[in-house]
Amino acid sequence: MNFVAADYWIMFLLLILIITSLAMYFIKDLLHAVIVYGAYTLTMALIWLQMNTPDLAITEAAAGICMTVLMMIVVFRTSRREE
Amino acid sequence: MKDFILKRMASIILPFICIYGFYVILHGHVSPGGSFAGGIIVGLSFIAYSTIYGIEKGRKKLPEKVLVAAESYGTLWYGIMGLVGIIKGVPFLANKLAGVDLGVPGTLNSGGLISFIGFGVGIRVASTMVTLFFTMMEEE
Amino acid sequence: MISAISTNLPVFIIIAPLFVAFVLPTLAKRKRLVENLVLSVEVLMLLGICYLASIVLFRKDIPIIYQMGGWPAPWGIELKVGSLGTFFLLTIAIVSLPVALFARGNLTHEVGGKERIARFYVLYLLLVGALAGMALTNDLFNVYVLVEVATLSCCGLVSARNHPRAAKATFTYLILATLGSCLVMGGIGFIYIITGHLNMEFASRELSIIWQNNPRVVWMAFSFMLVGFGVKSALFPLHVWLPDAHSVAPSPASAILSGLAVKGYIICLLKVLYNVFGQTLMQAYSVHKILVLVGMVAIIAGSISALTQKELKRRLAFSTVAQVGYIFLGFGLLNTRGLAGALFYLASHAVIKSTLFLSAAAMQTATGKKEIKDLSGIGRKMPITAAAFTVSSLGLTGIPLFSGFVGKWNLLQGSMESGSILPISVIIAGSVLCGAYLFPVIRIAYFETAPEKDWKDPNLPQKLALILLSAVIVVLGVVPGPFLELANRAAAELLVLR
Amino acid sequence: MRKRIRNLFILILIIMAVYGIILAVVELPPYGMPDNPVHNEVSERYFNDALEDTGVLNMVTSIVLDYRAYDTMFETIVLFTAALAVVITIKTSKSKENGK
Amino acid sequence: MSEVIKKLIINYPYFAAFILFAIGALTVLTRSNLFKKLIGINIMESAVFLMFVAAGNIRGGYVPILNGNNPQTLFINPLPSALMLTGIVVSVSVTAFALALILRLYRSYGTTDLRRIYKMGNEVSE
Amino acid sequence: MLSLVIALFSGAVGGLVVAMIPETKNRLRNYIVLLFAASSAFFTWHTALKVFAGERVRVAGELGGLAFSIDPDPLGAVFGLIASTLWLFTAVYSFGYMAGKHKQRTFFTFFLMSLTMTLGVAFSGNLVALYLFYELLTFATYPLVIHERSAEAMKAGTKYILYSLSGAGAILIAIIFTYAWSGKLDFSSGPMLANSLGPGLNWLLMLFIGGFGVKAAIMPLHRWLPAAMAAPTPVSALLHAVAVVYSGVYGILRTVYSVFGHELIGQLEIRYILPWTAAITIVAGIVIAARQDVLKRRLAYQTVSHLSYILLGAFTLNAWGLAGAIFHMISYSTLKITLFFCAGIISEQTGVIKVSKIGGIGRLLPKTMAAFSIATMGMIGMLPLNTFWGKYYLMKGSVEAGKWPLAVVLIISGILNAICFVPAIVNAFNRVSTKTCEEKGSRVSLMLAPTLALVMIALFIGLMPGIIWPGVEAVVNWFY
Repeated sequence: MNFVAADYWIMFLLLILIITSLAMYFIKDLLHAVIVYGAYTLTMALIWLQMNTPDLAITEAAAGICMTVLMMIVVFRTSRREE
Repeated sequence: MKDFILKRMASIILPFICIYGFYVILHGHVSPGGSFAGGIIVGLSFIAYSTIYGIEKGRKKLPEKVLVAAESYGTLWYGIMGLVGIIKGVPFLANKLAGVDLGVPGTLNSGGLISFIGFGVGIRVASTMVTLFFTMMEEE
Repeated sequence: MISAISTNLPVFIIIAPLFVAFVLPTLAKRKRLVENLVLSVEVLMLLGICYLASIVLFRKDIPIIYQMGGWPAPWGIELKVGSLGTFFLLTIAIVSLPVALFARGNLTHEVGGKERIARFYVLYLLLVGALAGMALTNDLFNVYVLVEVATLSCCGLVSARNHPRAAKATFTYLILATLGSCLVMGGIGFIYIITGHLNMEFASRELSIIWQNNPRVVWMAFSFMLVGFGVKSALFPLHVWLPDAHSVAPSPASAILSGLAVKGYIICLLKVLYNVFGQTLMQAYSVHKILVLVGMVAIIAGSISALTQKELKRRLAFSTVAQVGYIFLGFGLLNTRGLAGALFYLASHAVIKSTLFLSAAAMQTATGKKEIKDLSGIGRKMPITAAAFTVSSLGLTGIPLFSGFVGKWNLLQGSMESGSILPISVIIAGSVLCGAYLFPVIRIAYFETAPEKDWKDPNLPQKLALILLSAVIVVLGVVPGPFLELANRAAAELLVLR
Repeated sequence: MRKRIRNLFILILIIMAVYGIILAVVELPPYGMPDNPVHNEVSERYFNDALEDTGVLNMVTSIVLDYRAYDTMFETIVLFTAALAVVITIKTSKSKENGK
Repeated sequence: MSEVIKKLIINYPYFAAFILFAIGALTVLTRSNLFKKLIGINIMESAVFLMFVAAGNIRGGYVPILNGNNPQTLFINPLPSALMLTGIVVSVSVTAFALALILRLYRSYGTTDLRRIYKMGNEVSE
Repeated sequence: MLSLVIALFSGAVGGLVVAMIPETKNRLRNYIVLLFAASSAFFTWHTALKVFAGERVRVAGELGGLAFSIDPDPLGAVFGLIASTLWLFTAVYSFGYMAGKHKQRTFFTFFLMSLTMTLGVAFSGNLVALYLFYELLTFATYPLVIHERSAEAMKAGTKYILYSLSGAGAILIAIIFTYAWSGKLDFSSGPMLANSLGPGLNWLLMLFIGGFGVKAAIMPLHRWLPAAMAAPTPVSALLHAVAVVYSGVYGILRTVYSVFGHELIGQLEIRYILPWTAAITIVAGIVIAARQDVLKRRLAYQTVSHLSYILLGAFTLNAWGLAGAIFHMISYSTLKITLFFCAGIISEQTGVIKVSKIGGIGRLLPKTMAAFSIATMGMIGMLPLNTFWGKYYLMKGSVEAGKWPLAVVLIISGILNAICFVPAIVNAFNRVSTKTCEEKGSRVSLMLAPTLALVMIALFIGLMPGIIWPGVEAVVNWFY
């Protein structure tokens, strides 16, 4: 196990991923869940960056954060927030 | 929205976002990023415009006809670029085999058909994103 | 020019419906033109596929490999035009043309205005194109992408129905289907990680060498693929989405969903199982036994659930669950006869189930009733529709003279060869149950007095579609010749030991 | 109550699946090693010949838009399909009548 | 046992990916809210992306862009990233479609809870 | 060959023609039905005589990738003759019976259709053709069973379909096994399984007999038959006393003689059981019949009993038994159809459907009751009637096979038959009925004429059994 610094970074980010995904499972307020989802996607983009795939990082950032989260929030404007 | 500062800021920033999107699309073959990410950024600039200035103004900038046409012909464009190969007597979607000039690597005009395809994809991704948002926002 | 077309025919077959689909949204206002375009591209496809089939049947140097963009196999994507692909392409063309013809009749009622109808056709053509792609592709990730196109267009077709129930059914369908595609992608990932290839030939070659080093990974890949495609093709315990989605969709959509879309995923699974893992691995992991078992459970459970349904379309939807069981059972038999039987059954079920759904839809549109008991005496009022329904139910039950029998006969032969009695009895029990759930409909249609109402046969294109499909059922039952030959060859190709 | 039992059942099922997957993960080739089966002649050709074959510096782009352009065509079709499906879902005839 | 744990630590991205996959599946299957289901699907998909990309990564490798590097540098495998680019597009499309369906369902049923929607049955009119 | 095709398909063509005639044109329809039934009968005779003379008449083709042949041998020819001839009589009877009733068009359409299906079963040259026509026969006769459209009839129809489909399924399994083990499906080239003594053969035979036994109404599988008596009388008479049930019996004969061969069955353990199942059905059927009050149901249970006579003959596995079976097949059909015809006339003219109400009918309908009593004598097996000879050969066969208790069973069954019907007949002639009616009018004479003609034929054969002996001999020589 000859880990380098990037490995520890990725481990830390993966831990955040797991925590945020669990949080999304338990959070009752849907808006909060969606915001946590934004954090999740951002972390994911950082992981892509750490894994040497900047193309994916850019696309994930654009698609995940901007599109998915934005779209969800647009939908929230009409529907109820609480689960 | 009636916020004056937001509108002023948007009018300054949004063109740059749009241009940045086109930059990402066009430099997909030289640097990270690419047609898809760039297309989303271009789309986002229009989405932001229509959220800030109101959906009607956004619709006026990009009427439904334009969107539908961009969507359809953007996708068709990909297929037509593929047909270039068939016309030259080589398989579908061929690039180098079709005898296209690949250009100088690292410059904007490199990659033969790739940049053309990428541009089409970027346009249609942008228009799709705008369509999705417009449809959902009009729903309220 | 001619030679360019004939060498690139596989590509043209795939992209022709797609190209038309891209153009249609801009022509949405001109309904006639849209309908004519769709029909003409379907006819062109049929002609092209027939030509392709004749090449495959008479030429010796098959499979024809088509390299996309000229990149050879492990680097680029290639199309493989073999007997299996041609067989499925023929099925697609034979089913999708009459369904498109039927859709011409009356979509306004179920879908809505001109623009919605144009979009409906776009989704329809995209589905057909994706299925044609599935038939020919020889690349694992390409399979995933095509599966996604098919899934999304299927969901779109269901949700095209102008009713909240459709949205409800679509959501369940979409979520479960996406779950299925995640599993499929996971399975592809496992294969890719241990072999380093995405092309089926290369992956299979690599896999046969290294599978003993990572047996559990191969096992996980197997189960991911099975469950993933199982969800999509409505294998019995995973079928929960199907009855809602298929019964609520607009009528041409439910015909094509039950008839073709489900079959597309099954063909993909077949390719993955036999072309990637291969027979040896299947035997090593007893996957074939699982397939037979699951198929038997699906036949019995699906038929019994179909018996309890009161709505006609739901009954037909559950019947699809049962019939998918037959196909899976045939895949697990691991002999040429059984596999060819399963393939032929796949095609014949595609035709039969589309006919059933279309005629059921025509009855519903005319009467406005959903339940079976309200259809009394419809055989007198709508003779052609009821006749099509009768022919196809006889075919599904497996009466000789109709296409279902040929498939069942080969399946039975195959299970005979595999040496166990249980599949045989289950197949027969399934046909008896099938008779039990379809026959009451015919009885009510013909032998009960009709109320004094003005029910009429549908308009000309719809009638024509029903007659065409019924004719295909009978022709396939009486002279299955080239079709069965293709199925046999496909089975033999799949079972070659690598 | 039924919901609870169902959820518990699903949880047990997933935990079993995860157990199976963990056994599989143990057998996967070690992460990050250059001699994994993934790094074979396929990727080598991409490093060595991509520039010559496609004239593009970014290998990912060269794969996406040239080597596997057929996949990307279907990717754009997925997006196209999604857009159509969204429009056909939301713009029902009713929403046009009394939408605004 | 310690051997297993050691291997798990070596293969930690795969391990994390499947933990995420399980969490996503749990969210999809047990949460009845439509948004939660959608988020679960997204988590599952990104878990699979993570698996693919981790497979293509090399410790100490370089980004696969020829920017003055000579071709002999140790590049990571560009193929998985290219594939996952497609995957991301697919997941965005699915998300968009699912959101559209949620909107439609909310308009007809007034709730985003699937169980409540099913309880309402088929009485809802157009 | 042409005559074979005409004989086979004139029913189906006639059915289609009848379906096109409007509901109101009764007279035209009757003539057409008669024409097609007669042509079918005529050409069947033509073919059958050729077959008896040793000529081979064969039509073969391919159907769904399987060989398919129409190739009557003497056994098939005998069955075909029985069916097509009796069809003609029943057609005339139905003109009278159905006059003034509703849905005549449907009735006669499917009436003619089922003629083709029955002849198809008779003439089939391999198992695929047999299975096809056997399956189609079910569907062609279903509309006749539910012709009354009452709740009872519908229930009976459902029962009929379910039983028949399950039976056909069993047969399909059995055919698959036969094909897999022997590679043959044709009847003409001797027994298919002749040289393949294997462990599963007992089960295979059980499967075949279980499948065909549904239509042949072997005891645990007989329940659809009494229920199907809800059909109009001509249908009960022709289909559920002759055509449909005989197709089952014929299938079992085929299985025994063409699929397995009597020599092979002689080596299987199951040979000890088979005759006894038939014997049990014989006795139990007639005992249950005696407890029925509705005349048609009583006749139905009697059918159950008598069909097993034929099976008993087949299961004795010797030439005399087979001769007895064929003889009984021919003679029993003429008499049973007469009984049903009489029951139909009685119920139509007086409305009596129960045996307990039959008192005095003999005075009102003397000719009918005379025919009825003669037919009953035949059922018992008395001498001047043709069934005597059949029973005689059956007994001879069972004694020769070393199973004399079977002969005793046959005698007991004769006595039980007498107990079952003689008191009723005595009643019918002794008592005085309160009802009034006469045997006059064209309708009654249409019904009465075939009845009396059949009785005459039965008597004639009984007195001169030699007249049908060549046919029986041809069948026996074919297999032995």
